Amino acid sequence: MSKIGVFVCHCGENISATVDCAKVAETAASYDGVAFSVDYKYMCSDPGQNLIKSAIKEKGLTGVVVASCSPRMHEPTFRKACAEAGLNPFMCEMANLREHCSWVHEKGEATTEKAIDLVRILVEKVKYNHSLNEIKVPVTKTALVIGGGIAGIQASLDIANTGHKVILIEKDPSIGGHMSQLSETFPTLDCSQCILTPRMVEVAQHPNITLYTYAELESLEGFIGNFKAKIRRKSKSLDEKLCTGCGLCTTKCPVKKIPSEFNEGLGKRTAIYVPFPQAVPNKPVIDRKNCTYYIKGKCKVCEIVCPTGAIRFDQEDQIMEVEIGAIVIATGFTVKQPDFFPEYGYGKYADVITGLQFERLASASGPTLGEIRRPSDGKVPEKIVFLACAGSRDPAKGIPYCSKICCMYIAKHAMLYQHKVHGGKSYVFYMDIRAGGKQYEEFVRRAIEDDGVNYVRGRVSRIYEKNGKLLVNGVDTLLNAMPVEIEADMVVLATAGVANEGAEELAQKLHISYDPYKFFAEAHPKLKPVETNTAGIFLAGACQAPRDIPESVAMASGAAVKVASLFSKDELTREPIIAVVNRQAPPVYSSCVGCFLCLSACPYQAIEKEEIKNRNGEVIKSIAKVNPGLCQGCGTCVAFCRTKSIDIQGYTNEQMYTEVMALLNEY
Amino acid sequence: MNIDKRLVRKDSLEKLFDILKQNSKTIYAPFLKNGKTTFRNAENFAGISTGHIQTSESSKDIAFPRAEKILDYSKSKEGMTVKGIDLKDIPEVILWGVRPCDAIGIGELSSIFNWDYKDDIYNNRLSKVTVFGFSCTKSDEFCFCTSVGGNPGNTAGSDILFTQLGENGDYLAEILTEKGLAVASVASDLFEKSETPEKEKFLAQVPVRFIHEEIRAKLDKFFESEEWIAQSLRCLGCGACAYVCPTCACFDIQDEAHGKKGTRIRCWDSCGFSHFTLHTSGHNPREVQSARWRQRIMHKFSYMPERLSVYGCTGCGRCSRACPVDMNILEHLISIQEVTV
Amino acid sequence: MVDLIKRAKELLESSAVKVIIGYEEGTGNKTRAIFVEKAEYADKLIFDSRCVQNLAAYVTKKEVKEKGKMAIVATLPVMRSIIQLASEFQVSDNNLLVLGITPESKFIEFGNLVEVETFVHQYQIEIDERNKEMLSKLEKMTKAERWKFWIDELTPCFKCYACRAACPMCYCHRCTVDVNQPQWIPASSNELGNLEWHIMRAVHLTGRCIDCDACYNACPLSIPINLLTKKMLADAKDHFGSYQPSLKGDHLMSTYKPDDKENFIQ
Amino acid sequence: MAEFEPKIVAFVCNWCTYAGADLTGTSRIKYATNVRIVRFPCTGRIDYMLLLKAFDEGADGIIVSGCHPNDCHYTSGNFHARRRWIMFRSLCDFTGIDTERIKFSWVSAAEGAKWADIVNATVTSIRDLGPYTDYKKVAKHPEKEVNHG
Repeated sequence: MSKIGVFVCHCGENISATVDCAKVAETAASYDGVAFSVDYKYMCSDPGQNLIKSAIKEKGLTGVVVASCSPRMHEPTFRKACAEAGLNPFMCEMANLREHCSWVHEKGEATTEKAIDLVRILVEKVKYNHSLNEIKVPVTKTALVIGGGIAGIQASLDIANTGHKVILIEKDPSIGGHMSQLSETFPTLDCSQCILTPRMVEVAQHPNITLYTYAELESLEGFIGNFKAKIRRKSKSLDEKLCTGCGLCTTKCPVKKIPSEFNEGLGKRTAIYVPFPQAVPNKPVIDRKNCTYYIKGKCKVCEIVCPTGAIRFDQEDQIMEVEIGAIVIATGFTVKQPDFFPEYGYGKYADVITGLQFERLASASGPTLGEIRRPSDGKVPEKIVFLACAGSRDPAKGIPYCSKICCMYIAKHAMLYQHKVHGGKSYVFYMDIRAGGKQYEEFVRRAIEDDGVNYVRGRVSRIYEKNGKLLVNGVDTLLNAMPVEIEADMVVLATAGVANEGAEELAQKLHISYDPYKFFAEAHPKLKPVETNTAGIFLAGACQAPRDIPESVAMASGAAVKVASLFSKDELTREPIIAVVNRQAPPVYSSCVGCFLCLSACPYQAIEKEEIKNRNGEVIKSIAKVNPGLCQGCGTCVAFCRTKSIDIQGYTNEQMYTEVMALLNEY
Repeated sequence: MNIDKRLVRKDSLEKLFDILKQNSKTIYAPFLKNGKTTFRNAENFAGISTGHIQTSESSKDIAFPRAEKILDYSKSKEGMTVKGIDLKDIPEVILWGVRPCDAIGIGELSSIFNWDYKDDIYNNRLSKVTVFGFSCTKSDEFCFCTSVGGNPGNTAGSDILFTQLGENGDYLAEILTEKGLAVASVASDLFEKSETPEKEKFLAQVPVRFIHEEIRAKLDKFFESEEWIAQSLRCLGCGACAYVCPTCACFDIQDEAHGKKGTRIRCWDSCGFSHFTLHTSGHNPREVQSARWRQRIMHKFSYMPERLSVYGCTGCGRCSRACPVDMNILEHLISIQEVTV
Repeated sequence: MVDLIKRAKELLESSAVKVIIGYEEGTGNKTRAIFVEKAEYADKLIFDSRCVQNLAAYVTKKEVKEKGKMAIVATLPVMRSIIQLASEFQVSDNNLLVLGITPESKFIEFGNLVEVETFVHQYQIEIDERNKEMLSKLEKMTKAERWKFWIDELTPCFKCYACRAACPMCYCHRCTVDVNQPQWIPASSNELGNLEWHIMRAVHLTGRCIDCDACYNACPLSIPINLLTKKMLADAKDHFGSYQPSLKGDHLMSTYKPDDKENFIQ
Repeated sequence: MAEFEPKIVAFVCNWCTYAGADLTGTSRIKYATNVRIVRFPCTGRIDYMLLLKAFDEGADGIIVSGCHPNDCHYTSGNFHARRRWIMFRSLCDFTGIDTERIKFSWVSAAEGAKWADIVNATVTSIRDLGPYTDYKKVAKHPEKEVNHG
């Protein structure tokens, strides 16, 4: 005979304002099997929880229904309270009177009626609850970090420094990411390379970090603490052990006219190449799409000149499988591509470039060795125009969001221009200046006040070329929309930051969700900014939304801590909400007939075959068996088991059936 | 009472039907659907099946419904309240077009429902039924009523027995009981007093196929016979035979709950089902189909005659016609008779 | 069937198989299943157009299986059932040999189930014209008319479960209707109990039914319950492409395609 | 019909639609009171028989809702569910069960407003359809009347 306790919470006024909590408690008290029923101002408060605990002890409750907020909010709280009072935590259910009732309905009969129904459903359900024990699963204390930009580097180092193993994979030949392309960094104007490269080297040398560049995630299975990842190591056509990185091959390679990705197409590279001088690892790869040997079948100059014979033309992609316990995704972002701005003539006019390209021009290691020269004729531009929000905050372009970093880097670009080109004139067209952040606003003021950058508040409608000049047409909204036309030598577009190509595919490989712009979704916008909704997978940096360096680094460290705390335990406990196959006394053993449709349906390969043998060891029947480590408790198997032999704890057939009955019948 | 023989003109049957309806009698009669004849509430005379040798379903449903409520219950904190059905609500019914092998079955069914415990619900239902029997003028190879104490013109179980006197002929009506008389008197002028021929020569010829006593005697020593396995290997264990049988009386008690309220019902059950004797423990005393088939035959041809001194089978042959895998009871009985133990 | 009988005798004499499931002459001009365990009885084996019972229903029957390796006289529908059963791990080459009968009534023996599958896959499962018409007739009805049609058809059902017993795919030891905690299907054979039993049956057979009509042929009241499974079969074809039982076990209803099309989810 | 208030049962998954309905709450979006949510771990767990049970017990309408394709917390539960719904819905329709009374939808954890819309739309359409008398009649448990077979 069940003794159920019902605890109706007012949540201050949040519930009681529209629901007659006293009536709910009263009605619940009249139900068969309800031994105690009460309403109270704050059930989650200490006195509230004590109310529950003492009722459990005094009335000897066999089940508890807390009617308050969403179980997604306080289920752990109340389960813990029950456990502390000696009641199995899984004998506690929550009726969602706040999010699903009081907050969405007006005060009145109907609202209270609904609240009563919601409580009744769970009173009847909890009668069929069973005591469950948490499942313990071992943790593989190795982390996989995907992406070798500053976020990935930071996360790897932080995790490695807690004494745990890290596998860092980077799709490009070198780690460093976008930060390695930057010239100076706001708001301090210190050189990006100078602060980044030491970290890159540290990664390469760290005993706890295994670095695989030119590598991508192939597939992922398993679950928190126990992932199995397949990693594709793309062929570098090189034996890295033999290669000393002398660079002879890259100087001798006959194919020299390939636009350099690192220089955003402003410089050239060879077919066998190291992306940039400080690359880590500082060893070349052969770009097979452009290598004469792979195209024409002859050349092999690099092989001939290589003093250590490290070139391997026949090398193939390698798939390796690694076991890991947690994953940090730090795959970063990219910027909107040329064709996106026909009205700005990007791609049409050589001297209309992106912010990232300007970084390369301004960079001492860049194609112009840091001199601002325009791509078309190498002349130093006397007039330069920067356009903020090129794509960003433009619903028409499908990017309603703010790319966040542009306001700051534009100010930086203008400033760098003014420092490098004396007497040059720079203009910035902007919608608003968003300079939130330590020393950010001051930085922008400096650009305007000290360096005399002209800020024009308005958008540019179009850019076209006229006798060697770029005519920039816009308006100045501060001078009541007066048309403005500037004859510029060069235009820099602060193009919107967008999710990487293939972000969607990666998300699906990782079973994590993503937002409408393909940025990966955090588990909670405020409280779980670095978690994904898949346990054990975390986010760092611009793969979640456009981020500047300090934010990316902070996020990376945050993710690292999450990983470290996960690795701080040898075992992790999981909710026992998993499927089980019934067992019965011989000669039946189980009602399962072993059709194994569940096996083909299970998303986690959690169904195994169990052979039931008689005394003589002969197999009588083979039935399904659930691997509790792999089962995640979705219940897809349960819904179509014809013999109703497989069931899922916490959502059993009897429980769900009873809920429906309780919902529609009098009690 | 002594049998009152009357003549009912062929075209008077419909008049009779209509008059009874006018007197707001409920009439159940056989109708043809999907090539099968089953009893249902007859609104009008047209469409009542006559051509059939035997209805696909027996008429036992009337006194022993496939699913009937026996009580309502409702739970509360105070406990349980139970309300049985009100027997007064059971309506009067005329069962029209019953073959003698069904009519006689009513007696065999009653003997089970009144063996030790007297089943009020069943008895009440039966008491409200007036049976219009119709003698058989046709038979087929599955019929064997004459081997189990019946015959095509048997009056047992009928309140009035109609026998058609030749193709498209008029009917001889034998008013056999007070009940029959009461109903007949509603339309007394349709039951003409006039010279009626003997019905025998108009009845179907059903040869005697086996000696019931011999079978019964044989079965006493037959329990362990291999024959059961040989016979039942092709049996699929469905309940068709039991559900069309006029004498099968097995039922299962089920509660259908709807919140705190619920209904207790009894539903037909069949000894052919593998779960029929399944224990909660998982043990099943009749684990294989041969044991279940044996039970069916033993019960009808040994246990019932022994304990209730009735035949457990009316020879209607329905089970043989209904069986999807040709478990022909007559064939099996004969082979039992022939097999030497 | 001379060669069938000849082969049957060889198989039994060499005790390559212990029992042969075939057809014999029955009563009332019906044929029925026979289980031949001795060569001398093999002569009873027959095959003609009356042999429509799906014998595959026997290969999962305890009493038959226990006799040892089985051989089964299998028409096309029976072979399809066997393949489906194999994909559900109910039979295998170890315990079953297929003595096929081609649609042209020719005897053809198969070395293993893979060969059977290959043979079966030469033929699409086609719903016969009469039932096709019946389906489209029903589809043309209004919802209310269909409701009435089915209530009228299903109400006579007294749940003898002959449809279930005759179906090779209904080999479960505990059918959902036998479960009473909770009572998924009302025990009563009343309008509701019957409707839900037959809906459940159709759902459980979706993607597994190979349209042999065993259920319909077995029904003592000839209720056209096979229309339900036929509808599912037709729909499965429309939605997910032509459908064939296969040893790969890529079951229609336990697998999915990310681009499965529907037009009703908001 | 004016005073007819439909009873509607919602079968939703825990990760998307239940969370979405939470968001409706936190956003204080008001909607009709007729719907009661039954929480499942995943749409893949929702047993089609439960939908029929809801009608048995007197529901006038049903909402079934879960994660959008590709967003399933369990990666593919909703894909399995979708395939089953396609077949089950067509079978119901074929037997004359009123599929207009079963609303299927994808509501993500971010679509609080959509949840409110789905609920309101369903309530309105069921109100127009009226009580589901056809099914109620059949489900009236005939043994209650002392009837003949």
